[in-house]
Amino acid sequence: MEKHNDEHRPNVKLYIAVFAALLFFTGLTVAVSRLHLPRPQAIALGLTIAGIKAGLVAAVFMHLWGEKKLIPKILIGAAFFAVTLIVIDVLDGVWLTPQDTGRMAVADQHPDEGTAPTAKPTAAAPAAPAAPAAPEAK
Amino acid sequence: MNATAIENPDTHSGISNAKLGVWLFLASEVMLFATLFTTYIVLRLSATSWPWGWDALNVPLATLNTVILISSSVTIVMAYARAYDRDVRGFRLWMALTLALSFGFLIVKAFEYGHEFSMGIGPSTSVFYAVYFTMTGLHGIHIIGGIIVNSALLYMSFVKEDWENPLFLGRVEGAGLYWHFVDIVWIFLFPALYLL
Amino acid sequence: MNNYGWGLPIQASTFAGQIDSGLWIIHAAMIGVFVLWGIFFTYLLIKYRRRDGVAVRHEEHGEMTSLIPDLLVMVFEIGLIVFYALPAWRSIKMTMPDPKDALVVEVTAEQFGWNIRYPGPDGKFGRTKPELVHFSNPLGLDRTDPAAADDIVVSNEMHLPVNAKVLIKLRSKDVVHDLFVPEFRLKQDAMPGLETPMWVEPNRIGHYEMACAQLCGFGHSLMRGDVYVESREDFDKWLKSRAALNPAPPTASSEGF
Amino acid sequence: MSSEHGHDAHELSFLRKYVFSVDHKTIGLQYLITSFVFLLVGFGLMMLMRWQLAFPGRAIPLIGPMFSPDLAPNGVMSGEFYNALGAMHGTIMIFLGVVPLGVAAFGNYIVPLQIGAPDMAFPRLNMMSYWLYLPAGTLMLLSFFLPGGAAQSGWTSYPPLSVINPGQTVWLLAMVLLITSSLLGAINFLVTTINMRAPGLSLMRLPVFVWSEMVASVILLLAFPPLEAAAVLQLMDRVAHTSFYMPKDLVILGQRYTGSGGGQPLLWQHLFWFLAHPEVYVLVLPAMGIVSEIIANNTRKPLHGYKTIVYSMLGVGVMSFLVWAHHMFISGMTPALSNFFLVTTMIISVPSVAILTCLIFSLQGGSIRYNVPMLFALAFLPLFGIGGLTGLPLGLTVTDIYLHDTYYVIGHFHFVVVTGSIIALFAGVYHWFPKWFGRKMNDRLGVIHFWGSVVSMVGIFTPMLVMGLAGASRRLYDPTAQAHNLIVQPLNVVSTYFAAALGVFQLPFIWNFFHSMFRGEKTPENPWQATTLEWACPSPPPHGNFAKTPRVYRGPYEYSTPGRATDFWPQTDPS
Repeated sequence: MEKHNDEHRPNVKLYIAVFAALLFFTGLTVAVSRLHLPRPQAIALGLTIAGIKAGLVAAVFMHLWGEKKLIPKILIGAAFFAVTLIVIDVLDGVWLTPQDTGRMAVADQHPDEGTAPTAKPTAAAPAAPAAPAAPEAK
Repeated sequence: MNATAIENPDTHSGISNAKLGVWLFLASEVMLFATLFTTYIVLRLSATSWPWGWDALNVPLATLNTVILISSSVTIVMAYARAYDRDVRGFRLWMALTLALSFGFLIVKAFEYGHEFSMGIGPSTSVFYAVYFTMTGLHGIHIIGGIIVNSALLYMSFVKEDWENPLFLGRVEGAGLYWHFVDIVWIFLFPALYLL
Repeated sequence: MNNYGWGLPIQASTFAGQIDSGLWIIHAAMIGVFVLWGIFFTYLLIKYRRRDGVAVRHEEHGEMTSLIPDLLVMVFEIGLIVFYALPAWRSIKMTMPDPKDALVVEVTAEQFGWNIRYPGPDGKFGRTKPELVHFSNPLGLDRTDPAAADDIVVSNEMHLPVNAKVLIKLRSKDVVHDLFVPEFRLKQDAMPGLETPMWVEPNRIGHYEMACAQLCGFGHSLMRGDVYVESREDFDKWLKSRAALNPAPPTASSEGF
Repeated sequence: MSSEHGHDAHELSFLRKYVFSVDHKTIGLQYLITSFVFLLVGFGLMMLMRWQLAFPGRAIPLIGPMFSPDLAPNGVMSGEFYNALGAMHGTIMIFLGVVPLGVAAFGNYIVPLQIGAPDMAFPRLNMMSYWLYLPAGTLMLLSFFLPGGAAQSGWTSYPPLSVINPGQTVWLLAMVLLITSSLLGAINFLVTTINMRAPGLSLMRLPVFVWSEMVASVILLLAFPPLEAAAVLQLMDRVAHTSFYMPKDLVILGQRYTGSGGGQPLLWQHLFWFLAHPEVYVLVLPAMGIVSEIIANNTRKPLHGYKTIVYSMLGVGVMSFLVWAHHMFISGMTPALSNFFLVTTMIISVPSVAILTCLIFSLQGGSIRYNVPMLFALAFLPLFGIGGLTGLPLGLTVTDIYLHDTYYVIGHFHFVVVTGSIIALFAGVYHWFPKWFGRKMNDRLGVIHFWGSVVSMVGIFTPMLVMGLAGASRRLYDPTAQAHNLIVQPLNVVSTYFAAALGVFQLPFIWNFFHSMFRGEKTPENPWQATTLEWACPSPPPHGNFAKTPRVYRGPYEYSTPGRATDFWPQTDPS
């Protein structure tokens, strides 16, 4: 086997640039989450940023950009089935109605209305999900 | 058994066995994590309330971890670049740095878990924490797997015949692919659990 | 119960006939296809057995010929879907009667029995609380709730009036069960955490069986109850007699008398 | 097994050669023997269940008193034990028996030979697959003897029952091991077939069997991880007391469940069937591949519609991922979704019908040689046909309301798996036995095995279809406890007798197998005058298989080509 028959030629400058971009997007997504956007927008934005970051890693670090066509094909196949699984299960989850609560809680509720224990409960007792909410002001 | 008898030179795809194998493995990993994210979405949508990461978890630590993991992705690709140029010292340096960063990630994670446990929060506390602990835990197991592979490569760079094996670079690339995938999973886990 | 035999059980609900006709159509087609196909198969096996001096004949039809049976199967299946399955499924499982025009019954499954609850004269189901569950109060009915005071809870015995739409709200206290009344051709899983609606319109007076059809534990086969379809008068009489057994309105503080 | 063919100068130790071997042929045979043992174990569990079904409440004859009083007080099976047998029968037969046999045993031995490769792409990974599979299987069997016993929640393990039942933890751990093993195997097969084909062996010259293994591997690769994740979640529910599948406010036998609640039991069903339906095609596709090989070889003519078969298999592979919820029509899933799955289910029948049609048309014009493998392969066609046809009323939403969870379902999938897959796998054993050992299995015993098995199988499963139509429910410990099963109860007795007969008729096979291994009639290198590559090397093949990498000149089924002296034209023949 001769040397470097299917390995990719590294491009260090590009790697550094991607690194910078990844750091920037990490900062951005944390900053955005502090803005208290309405939840649907926050989720959309968060996932978009994550998608960009993942795309950069896959395309540059994993050399997917310029890889033999077979590999993207495999990944597209897997992604197709993954999306099917997610979509069908979510459709089923959303259309179903759990008893006593009426329609399922939809995702447009504001994050602060959550009833989880806050990061600073006073007692060490297990914070049950039913513990009273301690919402911060908007 | 000699290697050339097994490595059939006539590979139709033009992709080495090792690389193709790693990519197929990653395809199955995509399905694994897709399932976990399905669980996350379904449980979240059916929950009457869902805590916000800033209230329930330690976001600064997680941000630190994100930076650590992204950096380790860069260091491993730098290690690959050094191996490509047959620079064994450079390779060892970058690989060691990758390992240091991955241990750093685990240590930070351990602090996070420890803090949560000390407050009496565990996987059984609520569905949110069940999802959080399971997903980050499985991700952590993947990190440990990566540490094992990367340590093996670092060790092999000290063994002459391994370093000079023409398959070595392919192995580094395969390990890198896996490591980047683990990074990508975290890139999605971080906003999903902590920020949104 | 002379309701069962070597074929399908008797039909005792309005949609039983609809389901049976599907079963007959499909089985007739299946048997027809299988017989024709078996004859062809046997013919091939005999005609083309190895004989000395008889050479192999190559493809007398092209690659596409094998798709002709497919085409027929497809046409048959599309017909079944469009003219049978979709409309029938819509009417049986996707359209629930308005609670105002139907008798509403709540069936709660548990290991290993059925609890049937009628809302009583007020037409409203009262509150239940899991912490009140007790062997004398299997649903955890909170009798302090005014709506619960007249609720009628019966174990393993469901009475239904004939020729009336019944809306059944199916629940489970513990694991997945399945309400199966063969004569009604009625089957639905009881999923814990969900309330699954189903409906039936019994059209034949008689005594039927409500069995559990989903593995629910070691006592699964013992999980059965009786369904009595009665005339409206008999049903009302029975309901009244059961209501008389209810505890007096809640004055005592202790639960479960 | 293998004689002194090793081309390496040094001798491998016994341990390296037969136990921790990396040779695909040894691993294939290891899988073959192990999975047959598991099939036998699964059969034994089933016989116990069949006794209870036919004669509920009667003590198990002979071995009844040997069970501990928890399992079978006074020799009469308890409900818990019955449920454990049911769950383990399904799990063992599917995950430890038929899949390893079809995919791993035949795939390991035959695929590298048929593509002209010296071994699998990752021989050590291959060994690891086997050595994950064996402990997983052993663990599964051991669970009967561990405190808590074996899993009791059906092979489907629906929560919440599976979360609260004893024994399930071991089942989940074994499944995780097993899934990992299958994943490694699937990656190995795919890389091998993609990268290591002999020169000239283009994709459209691959034997159908290799195609079937490839599609099955893709299914394993992409469908198994969701179950792995789902199993981990269920394990968390059991071990860490999470509530992924546990809704709020459960009251179990009078006790409130203490978990946090908020989970979705339906989610498990989705994730489980996302694997388990494609799994059916993992069971069936290699069987179809084997049957195609044998039919082409024994009709002495090319397969009718090679391309149709290949594309149909690919179509089945893709569609198999989109039909899973037809197992859930009445599960409480949103009824509107059922319509989607109704349509996809009908679509998937199209390629399946195309494959069967092609195989039947392949007989036409042929010169059929009725040897034992061919008998099994021919029996596959009508019997698998019954399995396919009886799937129709189950796949149709409306009729499924009535037939769901009745014996009709059991009859249907046993026709598919037993008279389909297992019959075809027997055919494969008879067909490739000369390849494995250089000897032939006895024909007379083979014919006895064939007729005995086929008649018994039909005798077991046809009554189930009738019972199902009469409404008899499945998974009942005591079928006579529910009134609607009473009239058809005699059919349970019939089934049980035929099941016993099926067991008896396996004895000639077992004897034939081991006797022929050492004493069978010696065969020439290519006893069936076949064209495919596996017959172009010695039997059994030496380590490394081919003395020199073969070159392929034509498609896999060039039989009776006009103008040639012999009626077969091997793929490697340059003339």
